[in-house]
Amino acid sequence: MILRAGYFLKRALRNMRQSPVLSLASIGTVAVALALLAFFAIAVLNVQQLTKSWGENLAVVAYLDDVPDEKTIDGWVKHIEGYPEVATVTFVSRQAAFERFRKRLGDDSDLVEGLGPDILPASLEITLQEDWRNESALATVVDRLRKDHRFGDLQYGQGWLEKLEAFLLLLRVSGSALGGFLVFAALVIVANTIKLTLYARQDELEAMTMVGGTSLFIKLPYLVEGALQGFMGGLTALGLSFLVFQVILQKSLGSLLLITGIDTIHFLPPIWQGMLVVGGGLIGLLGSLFALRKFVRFGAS
Amino acid sequence: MILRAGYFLKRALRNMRQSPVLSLASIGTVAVALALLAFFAIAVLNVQQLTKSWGENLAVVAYLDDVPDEKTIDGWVKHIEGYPEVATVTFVSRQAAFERFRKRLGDDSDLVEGLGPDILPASLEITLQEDWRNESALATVVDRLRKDHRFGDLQYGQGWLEKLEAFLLLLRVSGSALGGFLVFAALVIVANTIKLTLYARQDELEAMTMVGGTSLFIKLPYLVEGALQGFMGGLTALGLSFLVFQVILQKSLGSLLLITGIDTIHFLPPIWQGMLVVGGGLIGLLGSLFALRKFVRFGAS
Amino acid sequence: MIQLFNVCKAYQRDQNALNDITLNIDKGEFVYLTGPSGAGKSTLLKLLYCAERPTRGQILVNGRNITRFGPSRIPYLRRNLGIIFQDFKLLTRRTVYENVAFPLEIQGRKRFEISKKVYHTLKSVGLEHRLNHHPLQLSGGEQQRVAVARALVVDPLILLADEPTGNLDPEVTLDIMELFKIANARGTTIVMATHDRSLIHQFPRRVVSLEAGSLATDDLPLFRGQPGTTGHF
Amino acid sequence: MIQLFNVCKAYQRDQNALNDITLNIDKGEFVYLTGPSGAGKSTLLKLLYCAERPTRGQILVNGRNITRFGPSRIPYLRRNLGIIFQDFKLLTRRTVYENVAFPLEIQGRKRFEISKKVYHTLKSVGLEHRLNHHPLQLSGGEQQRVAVARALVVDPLILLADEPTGNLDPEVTLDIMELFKIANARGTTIVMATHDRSLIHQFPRRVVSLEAGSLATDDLPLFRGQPGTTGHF
Ligand SMILES: Nc1ncnc2c1ncn2[C@@H]1O[C@H](COP(=O)(O)OP(=O)(O)OP(=O)(O)O)[C@@H](O)[C@H]1O
Ligand SMILES: Nc1ncnc2c1ncn2[C@@H]1O[C@H](COP(=O)(O)OP(=O)(O)OP(=O)(O)O)[C@@H](O)[C@H]1O
Ligand SMILES: [Mg+2]
Ligand SMILES: [Mg+2]
Repeated sequence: MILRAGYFLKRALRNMRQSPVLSLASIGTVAVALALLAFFAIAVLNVQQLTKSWGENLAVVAYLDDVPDEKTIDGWVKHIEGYPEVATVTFVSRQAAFERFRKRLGDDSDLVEGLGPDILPASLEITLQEDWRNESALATVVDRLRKDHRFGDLQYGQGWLEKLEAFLLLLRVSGSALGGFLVFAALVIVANTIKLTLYARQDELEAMTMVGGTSLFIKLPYLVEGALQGFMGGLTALGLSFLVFQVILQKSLGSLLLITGIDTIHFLPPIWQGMLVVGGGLIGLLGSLFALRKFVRFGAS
Repeated sequence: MILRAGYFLKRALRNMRQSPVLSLASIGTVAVALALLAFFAIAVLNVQQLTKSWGENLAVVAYLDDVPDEKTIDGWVKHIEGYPEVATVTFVSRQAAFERFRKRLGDDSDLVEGLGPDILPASLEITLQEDWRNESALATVVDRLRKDHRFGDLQYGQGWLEKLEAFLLLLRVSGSALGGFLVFAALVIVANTIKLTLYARQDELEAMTMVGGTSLFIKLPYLVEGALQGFMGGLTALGLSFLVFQVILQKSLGSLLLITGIDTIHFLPPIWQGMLVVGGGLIGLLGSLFALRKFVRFGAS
Repeated sequence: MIQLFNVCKAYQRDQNALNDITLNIDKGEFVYLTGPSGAGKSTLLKLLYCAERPTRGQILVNGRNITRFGPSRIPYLRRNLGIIFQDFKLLTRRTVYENVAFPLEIQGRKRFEISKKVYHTLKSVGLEHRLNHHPLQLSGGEQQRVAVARALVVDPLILLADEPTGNLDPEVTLDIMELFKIANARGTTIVMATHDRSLIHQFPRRVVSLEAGSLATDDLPLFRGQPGTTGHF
Repeated sequence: MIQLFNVCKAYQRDQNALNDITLNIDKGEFVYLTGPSGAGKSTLLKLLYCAERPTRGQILVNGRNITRFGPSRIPYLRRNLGIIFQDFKLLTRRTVYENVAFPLEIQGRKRFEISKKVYHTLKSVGLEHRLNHHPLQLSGGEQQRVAVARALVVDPLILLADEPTGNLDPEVTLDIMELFKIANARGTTIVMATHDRSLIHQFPRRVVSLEAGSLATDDLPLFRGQPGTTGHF
């Protein structure tokens, strides 16, 4: 059987050449279904990137009632940076805080004119490491700081963090729901398409069972054909989505994207590209396998 | 021919009953493709709703250096409300402005403690009508107010508006690109599916041409069948997306949505629902029409 | 009724399936078409119902030159013909009744007229008890008789029968031949391809024989045994 | 070699296509199966290659009870059979060569052995010049001969032929019969359904005839004309 792998591959290729309409129809269907998946993946990926950069803003601010000398501050910074959850610690002086406040007020900044920089306290701004950006890690850090007594006045955006977490969860849940449905849809559509191509060939399948072909011998070329078609569909989808990415997303929408603050958008990483193509082949294989159950019968019902 | 519409409908229904595999395959494919479209439409619709509510915040603020008596203010409000672009005009007193400012500072609100409400000026807040929420209409209104001399100190979020506009345009462009591709994909897939069902029946089609059937007579039942299948696929898609909407989006994600600030999400409006079903029928009809060209031949090549 | 002038048909470049055939069949004639397997009998019939186009030459059917008929006129030609195909070409997803009724439905006949004619014709080929079966549920000979019934049900101007008795036993063959004779007596021109020599002996009629695509003999029954020329008319 | 015990087959409830058939065919026998159209000849053959199951009774082929054979054993049964189907069942998307080679490929024969055997067999049915044609490009008789070649190419233990000469002219029919006789002489058991009485006259062998699903006569050639009983053995 192993020696005859070439036979089944050759048969599969010949089958495809002999009925180009059927082959093109199923390749096209797989391609379109997978291209949709690819677009969706690109969107999810880039939104994730965006939310990740939002998450970087996640910080604890420790207000300092009195401003100690630089050496002491350096010591505190080092100490806090030693916490496992903490990524960076930045000292913000009274002056810097006042400047930032004025900027934040924007057009209303004339309101604080005449007030001195000493109305705002200095602070240490602490950001968390990527893996620890969640409510409970934040609570741990805040607790530890509070025990330290030196940092009484702690500010951390509870409500805001909760919102961000909920939003990310929403994105993830609805994203994987839609993605799952897309994969399912692609599978149903491809399996249907292959079922229909076999429907068109049921006379042939019947004739083969009648002259002594075993189930496996008859099915293998169609399985190989299904896998090949799926594979080609996957390749086409990859090419198609890359083209659309290049022409529409990068070129035409590039300037718009810049304005909205998203600086670059990324194409699928190589592993995902591979998965798309291999996944296409797999879908084709499963589709054929599923459809063949119905069509290879040996008479005697 | 008109009298025989019943004949063609009956034939189409009988065809579908006789090969349930084919019928279910194409109905299923149409349903899945259109359900994807429906989900997409729901997403677009709700994002639009969201951006619309953002747009409502779009306003011009005219600061009043002196606060005149109520009657004068009422006169001004009436006058500005007379501008064609303007939707609402609201007077914000010094007290109200200060309250709002304090809220806006949030956790930093202790910073303005001890300051009196007179540090902020009173203002008129002017929102624009939906059709006029764009940069140029805003410029017109601002110009006119400026000529009035009574309102010297005008504030309007130029940069922010530009960003919002770009974002909306981005949404609209990429949305219609993806939507267009989805419609195209659904059409390709459905046409392919119907082509394959006809491929499975080409012996039948040939036999019919051989005993004197005219092109129209042979094609009509298949056209009706395609339209019916598309129609049923559309109905299934509608049901499916409504179910998913109810169970997943409204129930499971409801609380998450509330947290992120989106209060309600909407299902497709009735007109879109109708379009989905009718569109399904149309896709089926076009798909058959397209596929039949290839399969109804009269020999003599 | 049927005239062929120097008709050639080549499916492939250098192989003529039919070679310079000139033939005249009058209205009401009954002509056997014989010849060894692969001689071109089915090809000749296919040319007459426009399933193939001649490579060269002209064909007139019922006074019309059908050589260049397009897809809009072919159906109307075929409605005047009763055709029995060598491979039957039945509609496998329809019942026997629906198969035989189909050519009448195409012509837009009234429902009750259709059912009467279909039943009558199926009875004449001995299949009135198989009305609601599907073709694949029938024996080979029964399928062939359905094909015969479908061709005869329209009272065709011309009957083109391609080995209509190949799957039938001798008794049923005689019944079918009787039906053909009745149709012939009513004015239907009949061209029947057959291998069955005993049939030709029992019902002697004009015999046109092909050999490797060329007209070999054309014998009227009166002159049987004495080879005629192509232009017997 | 083939034994049937009280075999019944009913496609539908109350209609028996075969009725209590008991029959014994020895190794190396040549048996004609006759009977009117719809008598049950094809059904009997279908039972022998497991395309249908008997409603009642037992069937032994080559000593094995095939009555309850499942999908895993049926292919191996069929490899020992050469089957000529009434409707040919050729693979329309493969060439003549590939069609005839297919049963050998299934058996996993060597490439050069396959090509030699296929060519030889196609030549014996007179189709060596049609090697690369597709079945739909052949005449009816040529298709039938491809089916014959495909059945004979495997040197089958048993040849089941369902009207293998229905589309053939008398000369080619004789050629095919010669091939059957050669195979028979080599030890192949042959069961051939046919309507062709002149053939039975020319090559007298045992004749089993069915009538409406029941065994009507079972005559050895020596006793022709004298109706035998079912149990001639
Ligand atoms: N579609 C086709 N393409 C190529 N060759 C063809 C085609 N159809 C028929 N032929 C060839 O043309 C020749 C004549 O075929 P035709 O079917 O007319 O023979 P026939 O006289 O009907 O034979 P039979 O008695 O076996 O039915 C044959 O050699 C056949 O192989
Ligand atoms: N799949 C089926 N379903 C129902 N009835 C069937 C089926 N196949 C055959 N029959 C019926 O069984 C009977 C015997 O059929 P069979 O094909 O065995 O006849 P046969 O002797 O081969 O006839 P022929 O000479 O016409 O080929 C026929 O009356 C036929 O209508
Ligand atoms: Mg022929
Ligand atoms: Mg039979």
